[in-house]
Amino acid sequence: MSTLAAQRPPAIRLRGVRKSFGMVEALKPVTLDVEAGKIHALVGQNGAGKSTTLGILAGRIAASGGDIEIGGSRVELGDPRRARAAGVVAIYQELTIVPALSAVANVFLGQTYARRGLLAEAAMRRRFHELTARLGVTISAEAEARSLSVADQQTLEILRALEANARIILFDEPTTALAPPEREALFKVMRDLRAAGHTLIYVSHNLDEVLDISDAISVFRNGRLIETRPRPDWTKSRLVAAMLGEDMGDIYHRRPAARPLGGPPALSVLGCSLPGAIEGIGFSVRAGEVLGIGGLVGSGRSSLLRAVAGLEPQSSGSMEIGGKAVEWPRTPRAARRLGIALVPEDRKHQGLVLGLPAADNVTLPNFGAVAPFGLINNRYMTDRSAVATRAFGFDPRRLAAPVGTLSGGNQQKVLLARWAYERPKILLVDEPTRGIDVGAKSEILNSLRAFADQGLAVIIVSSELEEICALADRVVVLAEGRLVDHIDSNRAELSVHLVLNSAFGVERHHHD
Amino acid sequence: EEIKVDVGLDKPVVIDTEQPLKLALFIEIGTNSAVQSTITGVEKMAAKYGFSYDVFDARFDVARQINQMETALFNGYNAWIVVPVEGSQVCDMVTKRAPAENVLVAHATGTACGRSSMEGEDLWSPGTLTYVGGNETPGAFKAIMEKAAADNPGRQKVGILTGPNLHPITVSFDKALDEIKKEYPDFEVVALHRTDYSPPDNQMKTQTMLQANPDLSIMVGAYTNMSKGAVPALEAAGKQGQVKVYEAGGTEWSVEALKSGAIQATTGFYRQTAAEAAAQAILDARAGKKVPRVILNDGHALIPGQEAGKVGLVTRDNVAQYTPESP
Amino acid sequence: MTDSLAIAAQPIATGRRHFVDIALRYGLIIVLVVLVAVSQFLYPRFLDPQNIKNILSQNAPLGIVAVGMTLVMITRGFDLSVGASYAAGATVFASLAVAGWSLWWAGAVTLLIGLVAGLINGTIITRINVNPFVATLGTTSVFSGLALLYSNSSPFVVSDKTFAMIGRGSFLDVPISIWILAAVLVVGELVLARTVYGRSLYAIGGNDEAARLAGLPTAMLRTSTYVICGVCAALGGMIIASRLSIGQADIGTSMALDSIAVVVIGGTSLMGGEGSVWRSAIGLMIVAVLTNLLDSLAVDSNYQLVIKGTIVVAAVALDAFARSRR
Amino acid sequence: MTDSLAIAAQPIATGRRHFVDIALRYGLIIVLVVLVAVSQFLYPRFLDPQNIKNILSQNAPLGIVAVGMTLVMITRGFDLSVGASYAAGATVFASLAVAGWSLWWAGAVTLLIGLVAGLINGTIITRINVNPFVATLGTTSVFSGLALLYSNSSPFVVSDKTFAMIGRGSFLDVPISIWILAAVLVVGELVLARTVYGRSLYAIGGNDEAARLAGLPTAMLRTSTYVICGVCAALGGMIIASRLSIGQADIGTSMALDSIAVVVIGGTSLMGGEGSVWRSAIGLMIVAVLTNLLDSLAVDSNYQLVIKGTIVVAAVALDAFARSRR
Ligand SMILES: Nc1ncnc2c1ncn2[C@@H]1O[C@H](COP(=O)(O)OP(=O)(O)OP(=O)(O)O)[C@@H](O)[C@H]1O
Ligand SMILES: Nc1ncnc2c1ncn2[C@@H]1O[C@H](COP(=O)(O)OP(=O)(O)OP(=O)(O)O)[C@@H](O)[C@H]1O
Ligand SMILES: [Mg+2]
Ligand SMILES: [Mg+2]
Repeated sequence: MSTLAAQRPPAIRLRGVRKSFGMVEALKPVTLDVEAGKIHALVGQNGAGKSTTLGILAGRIAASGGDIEIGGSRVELGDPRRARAAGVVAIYQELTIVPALSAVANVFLGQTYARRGLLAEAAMRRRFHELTARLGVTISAEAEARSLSVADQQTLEILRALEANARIILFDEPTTALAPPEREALFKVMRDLRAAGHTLIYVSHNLDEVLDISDAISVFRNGRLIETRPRPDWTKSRLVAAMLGEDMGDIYHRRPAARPLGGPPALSVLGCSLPGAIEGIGFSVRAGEVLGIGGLVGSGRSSLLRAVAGLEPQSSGSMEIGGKAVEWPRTPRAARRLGIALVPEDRKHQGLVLGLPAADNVTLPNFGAVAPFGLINNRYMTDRSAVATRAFGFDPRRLAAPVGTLSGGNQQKVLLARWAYERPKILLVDEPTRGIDVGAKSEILNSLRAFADQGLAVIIVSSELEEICALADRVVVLAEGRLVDHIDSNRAELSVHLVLNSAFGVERHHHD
Repeated sequence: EEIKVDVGLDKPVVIDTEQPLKLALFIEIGTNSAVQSTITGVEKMAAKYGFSYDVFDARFDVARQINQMETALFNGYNAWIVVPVEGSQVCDMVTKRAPAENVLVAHATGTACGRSSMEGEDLWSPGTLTYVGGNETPGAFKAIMEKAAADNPGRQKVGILTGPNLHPITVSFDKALDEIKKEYPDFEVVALHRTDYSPPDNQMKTQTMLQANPDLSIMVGAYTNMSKGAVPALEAAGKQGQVKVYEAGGTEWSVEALKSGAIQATTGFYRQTAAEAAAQAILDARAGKKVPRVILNDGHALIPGQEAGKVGLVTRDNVAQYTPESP
Repeated sequence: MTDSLAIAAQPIATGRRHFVDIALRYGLIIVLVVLVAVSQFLYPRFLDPQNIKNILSQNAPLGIVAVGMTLVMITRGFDLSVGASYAAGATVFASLAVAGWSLWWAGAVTLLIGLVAGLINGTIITRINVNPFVATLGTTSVFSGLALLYSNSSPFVVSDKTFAMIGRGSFLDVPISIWILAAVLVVGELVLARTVYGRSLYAIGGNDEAARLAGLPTAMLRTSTYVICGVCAALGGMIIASRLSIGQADIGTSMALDSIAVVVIGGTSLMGGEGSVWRSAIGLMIVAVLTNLLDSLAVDSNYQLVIKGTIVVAAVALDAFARSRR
Repeated sequence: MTDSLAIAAQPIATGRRHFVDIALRYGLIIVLVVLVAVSQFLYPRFLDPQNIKNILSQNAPLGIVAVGMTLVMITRGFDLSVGASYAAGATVFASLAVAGWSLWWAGAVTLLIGLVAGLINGTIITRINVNPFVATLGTTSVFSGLALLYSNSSPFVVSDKTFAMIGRGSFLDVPISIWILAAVLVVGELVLARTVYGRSLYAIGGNDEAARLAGLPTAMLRTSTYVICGVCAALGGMIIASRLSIGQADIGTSMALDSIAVVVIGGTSLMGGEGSVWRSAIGLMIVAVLTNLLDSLAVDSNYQLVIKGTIVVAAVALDAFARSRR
């Protein structure tokens, strides 16, 4: 079988493909063969050029040079339509959802079922249910995409690519927003696709997953393809070494609190409810403590953070800050006045002003601090944001670049650095390492711990349960919008397993 | 009882004398001071003779005026006084549909059916009861231009401020200008600017004109609003007196400007008395009296030397005897 | 398998969504119904069939243009040049009739001119990437200049009786202009709501990049909306020319603002991606009813301005409030 | 540690960015320079100081309004009511002068009225969430209705000579209206480019949700732009009233479209988050120079329409092209 495969032409053949944005050389000449009917993974640090490579293949970005062959024949891409015609579809790292359209409409975007130009809505809905069943998810077909969680939106993108049923499917970090069960389902689908002869390219920062599913792995560093080897030639540490040029060690080593936790809670919340999402949730967090919130996708974790951060005017509950009862925040501004800040999960739409430079995005909550007499001093701004971003390993020389031109991971660093610049009392972080490379992930987790050590109360939501277990002093678990468990750090068994068990506990209950 | 009024069509307009007079007044724009005096005229007659009337302001939108007419037809107004936004487009409405529904139509200044560049009996459109006016006809504009030519013998550089294309006043003003250009070769038009009738626009156009033509000696404007822009521009350029301003319009502002020497001459506009005469014509017709098709002498006070039915030229000399009807 | 919350919450959520949807739709419809009721109360002949016919036929050109504008605005576009295309349509249609062309040919050529105007707009906007506002402001100026030059700044007066048919004739006792308006509205609504083309427009307006990445020919689709809008404007111009038996190039100056207003009052956002023809139709009716009522009651025009402005803002505020409640 | 690629590329990138920035700026500036050169060639008195003074003072009201509009549009807003506020400003200012008020008090009250108008717009838009287009279309109608009622549809003619000073007086041989325009432009540019307030406006326009989450008082900030815009419009009205010694409520009908056009020609997007006062100033100058040239040459008004539309589109296309090249 392997000999047979070897005789087939590679599904994709890149010869000296490169890309520069202005003078920034995002991708130095890349030469790569992707074997047909295989899963080929690309790994590398943030900004290494993975998305750029996929973007070129998908026709989103026009290459600055080089040849591309697909299925043995040379193609001129540079337009998504031509890429589709050549049998390539992609799931992009940055969501490409049409917010006002329904879930079904989003899945069938550009590939509508129709008879004589008239939409075949029923057929699409039927197919939609087939596809969701295949991935083991439940998404209301008629729900407006903007009302869906990021996870569900990500799922729609995956469904869209599945529906396209192309010969070549590119997955750019498809799992970042997904919980373990959906990830498993996705991997199963990917294996099925491979078995059916499709060629898959898979980009992820989760090296375990990469090692688990792929047939070959290419490592990128600084816009250069370092090496490509079949899966058996790789181990995790060799991957890390190739990515970074050094050994990283375990990123998930436990980070305990620096000093014994005591004193009154910095924040305590009682009976927090948001109709339709969460009900009667109470918790508290002390200064210097990291509280993790565990749960499955759709369990209400983001809703809880949003409610506490004043983003859900319909929410209700009672709140104490430093032991004093305060009014429930109904606007983000009110929450900010209470010392609460949120790092949202959707950085593109809620976090960053993409057209403004990174420095402005860091100093956004308080331009006043870099503006003596109300006049913005650019040097102060650069200096102060350089200090804030450095903690996250962000290169200060990129502070002047519009944040929209940074790689996904670097955007996330800018977003987090904002709250190192303007310190809140209570920091809520939703999916802080979404799309972050292993090296930076460790930096971010360290910085979050450092936030706590400097006396902030930190609440973290992450679908990477390992992260929560590594970082949190305590974990509360949500399921179906209710609080179902409370795991203390002194319970030695704080582990992914335990969190998952409590999260599933409720469901098991229902099935019994 | 029924009274038949001949409006120049095969079928007369039949008036049911049982029905009281219900008058609709259609004006082109309510924010123009001249038009305000049209309203005043009708108001005065209504108070005097005790009939009801409503004002429909088209805000310079002819489609809107036509819609208002359609609405008025439906609402049973039995007589109209019309100042058209644009005569050609209301033609069908005022000469066919209104008489067909037994509505008497009188024009108080402003003609219909492309007659704005005509004179005398031709100002009347068959289907309507009467036309009152004569001060916005080519003849009227020609009179002021002739006055400018007569006052200033020898070669003259003339700047013109007129309205937008297709506007009825513009059409008759342009016709007068064409004739003047032929008859008075010394009257050299060096710049013609189409403005939107607003003083700011005219101020701007005047400045530009003065800059491009430093030897300009005369300016003629189609209406007082033109002078309202031109005079301050001349003042700013220090050219008062050097460039002589002639206009049509005869408003209160014009009177003050004549007295101060800012403008040389204007024509009498009598929209109030025209409106009164139009209302009177309707009342007369309803009483079975014969009404002239064209009323050029609407009964306004004559300026010394003015012949009834002819345009009155108002100058510094006779301004004391002229009573403006518009602010 | 997962999302058991979602499963559990589903029926409630759907129930709520339905209710909200209904309230949303009815937000604006309720405004219209109340307005009609108030009109009938203040002005008893309001619901007289003739008055309804007047209202509809008077607003047929505006309604037709608004349909084209809805398509443009759903793709996040903007077309200020409809007034010029409308005037050009009226002028050309009348001029050809004066020149003795058959009405069919004259109509076809007029619509073709609207199409070309739209194509020019679309090309400037999607290929040369000029902001739709400036692009269509510029073409407004060019198109009206050309129409004025073509007509030598004079009206074309048509004496032929059949010419007046489109604007003034009736079929089954309903004015033909109303039939045309109804046809354009129905077709527009169907196209937007039921066809692949319509769905693609929403996608482009909602997220142009996503639509492009999904392989939609976005530039072509956006151009097509300007083309349709230009054709609608020319058709509107034909109706008004026929209604007045005259075509002249200085009409339609308020058409752009009016048609955009109608669409936006209907709830279509300037930011694209949402809106619908039926919403624009309701926006049209709110404006039309208000105008007719105030004119029928012969309200002083200055007060009309104040009243109309207030009611329009209040109506849209109510609609906005209804939507925000979801 | 990460992104060493980026680090390496940085110095060059900055160099290039500067170059690109310059080209971008010069894209529009070059258009203006060419236009001026052509004007001087076709019309030798064009660069005469008096002509320049004329151009600037004539366009001072428009320029002032455009500064306010720039702020509004950077926050993704829209203000159609500037024409009405402008007319109301002219009317009120003249009426108070006629009533014998001192100019200072009359001016203060006029600006206050602009402020209130802006506050009303801002409140409707940010608090009741009405689309800016409809909101300001509605308030346009209300404000002009009120101004007309206040003035009883008649002009206020001011005989007091000092009243004419703002519009016609000079200081250091430069018209006072030009000084005012220059002051508003400079302050506007400084505020936008250098202050916390200005930077916040860009953030709101770029991503309102992100700005709100970061704790900026977005509703208040957006309201403030309408307030500034209203004050600018009233100030423009004062200048025109003073220039003509007349205040009447029917002026300014093209002010909204003209000022938006100036801003957009300057390259400020309707989608918010970008733009600047100096860009709007160049947009203003392009329009002003073009108008002056065509009028000075006394080009037939129909041809003017065609020429102006074409040049404006071409200028913006060139600018768009220059920007897309980065
Ligand atoms: N539109 C753009 N303009 C300028 N630079 C860009 C643009 N898009 C990407 N880049 C740069 O190209 C480089 C490669 O980016 P790319 O998105 O391919 O990285 P990546 O490997 O996918 O990183 P991540 O893991 O963070 O997603 C980065 O330095 C990035 O800043
Ligand atoms: N304002 C709202 N009104 C109604 N339903 C909502 C609202 N906000 C969220 N939901 C729904 O509530 C559920 C919980 O959403 P939430 O985003 O809080 O989950 P989550 O646990 O954070 O999941 P994820 O990891 O995907 O973000 C989802 O099904 C979501 O669609
Ligand atoms: Mg990437
Ligand atoms: Mg979440």
